[in-house]
Amino acid sequence: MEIKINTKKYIEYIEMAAKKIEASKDYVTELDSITGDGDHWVNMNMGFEKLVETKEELATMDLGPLFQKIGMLLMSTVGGSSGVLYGSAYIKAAKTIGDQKEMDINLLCDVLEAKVNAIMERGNAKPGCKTMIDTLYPAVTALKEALEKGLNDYDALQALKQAAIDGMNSTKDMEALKGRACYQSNKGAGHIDPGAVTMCYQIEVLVECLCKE
Amino acid sequence: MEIKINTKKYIEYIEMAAKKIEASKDYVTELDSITGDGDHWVNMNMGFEKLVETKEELATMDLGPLFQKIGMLLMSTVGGSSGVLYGSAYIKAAKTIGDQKEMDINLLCDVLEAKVNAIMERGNAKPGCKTMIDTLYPAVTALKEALEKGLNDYDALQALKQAAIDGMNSTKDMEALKGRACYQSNKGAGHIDPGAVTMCYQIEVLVECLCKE
Amino acid sequence: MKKIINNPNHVVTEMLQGIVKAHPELQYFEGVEVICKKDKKKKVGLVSGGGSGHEPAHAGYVGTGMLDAAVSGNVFASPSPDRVLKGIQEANTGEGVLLIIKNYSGDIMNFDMAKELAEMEGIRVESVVVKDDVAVKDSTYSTGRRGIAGTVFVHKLAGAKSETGASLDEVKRVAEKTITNIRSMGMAMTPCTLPAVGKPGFVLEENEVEIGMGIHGEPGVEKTTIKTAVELAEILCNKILDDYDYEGSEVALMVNGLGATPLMELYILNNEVEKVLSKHNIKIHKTFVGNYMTALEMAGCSITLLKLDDELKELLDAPCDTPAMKV
Amino acid sequence: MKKIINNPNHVVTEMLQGIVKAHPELQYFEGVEVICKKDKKKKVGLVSGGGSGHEPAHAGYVGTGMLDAAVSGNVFASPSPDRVLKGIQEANTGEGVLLIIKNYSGDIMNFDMAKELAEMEGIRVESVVVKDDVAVKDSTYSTGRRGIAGTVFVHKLAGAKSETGASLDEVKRVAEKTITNIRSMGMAMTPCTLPAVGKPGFVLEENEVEIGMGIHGEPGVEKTTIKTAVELAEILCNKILDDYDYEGSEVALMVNGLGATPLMELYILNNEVEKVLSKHNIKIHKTFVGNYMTALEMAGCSITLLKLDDELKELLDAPCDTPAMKV
Ligand SMILES: Nc1ncnc2c1ncn2[C@@H]1O[C@H](COP(=O)(O)OP(=O)(O)O)[C@@H](O)[C@H]1O
Ligand SMILES: Nc1ncnc2c1ncn2[C@@H]1O[C@H](COP(=O)(O)OP(=O)(O)O)[C@@H](O)[C@H]1O
Ligand SMILES: [Mg+2]
Ligand SMILES: [Mg+2]
Ligand SMILES: [Mg+2]
Ligand SMILES: [Mg+2]
Repeated sequence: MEIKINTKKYIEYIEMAAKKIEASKDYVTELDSITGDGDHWVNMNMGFEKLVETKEELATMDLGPLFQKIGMLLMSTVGGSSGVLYGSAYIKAAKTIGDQKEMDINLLCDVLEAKVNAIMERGNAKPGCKTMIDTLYPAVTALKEALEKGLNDYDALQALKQAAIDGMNSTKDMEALKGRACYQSNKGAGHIDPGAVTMCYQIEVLVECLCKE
Repeated sequence: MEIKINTKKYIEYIEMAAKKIEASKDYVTELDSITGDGDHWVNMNMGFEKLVETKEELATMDLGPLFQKIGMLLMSTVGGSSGVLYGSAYIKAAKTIGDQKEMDINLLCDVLEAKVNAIMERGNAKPGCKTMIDTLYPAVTALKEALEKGLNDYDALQALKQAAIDGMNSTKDMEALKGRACYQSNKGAGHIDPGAVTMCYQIEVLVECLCKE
Repeated sequence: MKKIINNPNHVVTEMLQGIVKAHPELQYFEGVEVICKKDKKKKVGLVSGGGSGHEPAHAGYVGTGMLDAAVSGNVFASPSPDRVLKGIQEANTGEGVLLIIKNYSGDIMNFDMAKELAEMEGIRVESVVVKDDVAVKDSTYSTGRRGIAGTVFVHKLAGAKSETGASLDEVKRVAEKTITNIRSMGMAMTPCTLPAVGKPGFVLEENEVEIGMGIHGEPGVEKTTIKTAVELAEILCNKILDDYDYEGSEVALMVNGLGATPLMELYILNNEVEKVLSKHNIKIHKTFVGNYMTALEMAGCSITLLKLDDELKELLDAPCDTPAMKV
Repeated sequence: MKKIINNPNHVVTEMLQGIVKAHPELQYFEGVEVICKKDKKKKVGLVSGGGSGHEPAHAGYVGTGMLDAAVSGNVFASPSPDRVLKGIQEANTGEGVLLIIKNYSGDIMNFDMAKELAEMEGIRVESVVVKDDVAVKDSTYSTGRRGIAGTVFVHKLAGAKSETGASLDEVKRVAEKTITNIRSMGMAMTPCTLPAVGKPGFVLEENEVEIGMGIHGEPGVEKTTIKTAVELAEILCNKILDDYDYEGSEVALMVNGLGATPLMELYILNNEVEKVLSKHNIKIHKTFVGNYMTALEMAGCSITLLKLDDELKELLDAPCDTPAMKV
């Protein structure tokens, strides 16, 4: 299997991710209520709803402009912290894509790396701060290693996914240094970070979408 | 029995009245809570406490200036509606007394009449408005009639007292036209007016004080 | 009771001490609880006051272009005549004094008596009585309508007139004309607690509001379930418009909070009130949104309309500089 | 939930509509939720903003001598970069724009991104971050101190500086100097309810208060029983004085209400705060008592001290004319 992601495929992924997020309402809201201000699911869900609503327009775009547009839409629709973080991530990734019309696994890896770098820069945060970064950073690292090792696309994607899941779970015992959870007396320790969860869902769905045929 | 009221006697009465009012806390407060704003007992009690505190100074005064002083003290200490009503009553009564050093029953009758007139004028109210006037007005009328009929002082004072009690009770079924009770949806009907009660106590105590030797 | 206070019996004095510390241009006479301007100009003096608990009324309206002195009673209790007399004395610069009284029988009796005492001292005193609350039936028979937030407009316009050097009669005429043109209607969502009592004076259920409740918690016209801002604006405005003809006229509008209602809600209400008024072809010349006449920590609001003519408009727009209103 | 609102999801838009109706000198850009001055003067533009629910912050500080534009997010949620960008565009008259940001990571990220977007359009943008809340440990490691009521002083002083025609660097210098000299400390007595959530975000018991709680209900330093005004003034002031040396200096003081606390209580608190400060030989140059930076309908307060030198004093005293602050 060798993956190829074009605009059509990416929009397919977006629709799947929107469904996954929609279904996670209670769990994600509860996590953000415990550690933050309870709006993370609402924010993310609004963003993905907006993307789905805009899909006709998105379908006409090349991959680079598509990412740019998704970034702008998420930024303004999601709002709060995660809006600007996802916005920055997609906009930076758009630059990485440039005018290429398709992504292979190597470009996907570069895109994900651009995203995590953008998030870290924008959020002035790094792994270990109990954020979405703790999902994405190890996931990207695992993908890079898999590609260096010469794993095939399928196995490389499975490595990406597994590292994301592990990363998400690793936030449970962390104390928050960024985001609203850092004002809690226990800094959110004992609860998984909601942003790490929704990030993980997106990666899981992406892998699922790419591996399904 | 023929009564004579001088400064000493009136201060004796004030002290008795202060005790009577002090003891009526719960009942009077409850009445004003139902029909008004609940402060009538606090107001009256503060006023009479103040008079008792000032008794050394009051004892040095002639009857006219004594009434004037009591009026000023009640006015500024009692506050609210009843403060200015009692203040006006005593100040008007002081004029009636002038420089006389003693009151007999006829002068007492004039003094009480001056008081009720002052209250009606100040409050722009008359009998039937569900106020302290409904105690004092019929009481004064009864005293006047008793004196016209030539009753002795004792019997005349008893008539005064009985009319005050009846007057007080008559406020129970009245609808308030003046005072805070008139904002109640039922205009306070079904409850005795607190101002009528404390007025009645003062008359009862006065009669008791005058009749006791 | 959760209040930032010390002794419940000292709230008025300590509050007034706190006011003059924040506003050194004002002077405080402790004991008689009078706040007045330090800087006195020869003009007709304006005095208002009443029970405390309605902050910023009334001390917050002392300053250039509004009141010369404010007299405070205890919480929700009329100030006694000797206090009002002190206010009159301080406000008097020889041109006479106008008393602006809210229509509560306690206030009227105490202010009237103070007027007599002042007149005995040779001070010329006139008075006007504000009765803007359309929740209560007007009546010459009983005490009648209460004075509520509209009183602030009377302070403003009479104050502006007095600032022009007008005579006592002229200032009184303006105050009376203003009063004639004012109507207010309010609504409460939560009760309030007198500091000395320590528990709420009445109860409103979880989803209940009381239309027409007075600023001391006096009963209103109807208890009902919580309404939307759209509905509330209509209920309150219509009650006002039914009582007085504002159709097609130009008005000053006040959307007043009772103390615990946040500005966000008052602005949302203002947005709806404007729509109702424009449906009635009423032009809003100036809008005041904020806590102008409160009832301790009650949540709720009132709406006040003042019909303007050229004279009143000019006086409304004239500058004033007080702690709670600056134009 | 008893609130004067319509649809909980429309509160911000309807509130801003209500604001421009009351203040026709302001302009509202719906959708991007920006309020700015209609009348623009060539000068450094000042932009602030953040989540809604802190009214009068921030739209209430738009006007001469303070902000040029205010950007609103949803209730307690940072505005997105495109909104902030619009604020920057409106505030820009060619002299550059200063962003005044409260130290919340969401605000910082969104304002920073907007800054980059504006710079791509050739607008010169600088920013300062207010972190005055001594309830939180200062830290370069984590997000650190929150920005609360002291922000209003930054609006005031930077606004006054910009009004003089100073350069962007000069205005930024003044803003930073002001920030360095500000400390605040707050206390909450009741929770607040996000309109879209419909029930309070946390619970305080009958006699419980929380010292140091943030303006979004973030946990404070201690839950304790209700204190007297004397005790509260000491607790809050001492926390500030322990953090920064105000001894013997001249200050501006703000006694801020969180939304549901009546002026009476704020003035009583002010009375006690003045006593504490004078014990520390601190001279109060100017006092502001009122609801300046709120948290929906929370009851509670905060105290802010700003150490003044001659430059800051002159800027504090300079005239300003905005809906919520007039000097
Ligand atoms: N500085 C940051 N860097 C990276 N991620 C962050 C940062 N701050 C917050 N986050 C992420 O954002 C999530 C919260 O997003 P959301 O609830 O939508 O925004 P807000 O915190 O403004 O309410 C957190 O769970 C965390 O994963
Ligand atoms: N206009 C009036 N004329 C005569 N008596 C009045 C009038 N208004 C009130 N009162 C009397 O005063 C009493 C209430 O006094 P109080 O509670 O001390 O004052 P307030 O009503 O100001 O709280 C009423 O019960 C009534 O008897
Ligand atoms: Mg959140
Ligand atoms: Mg009473
Ligand atoms: Mg009373
Ligand atoms: Mg949020």
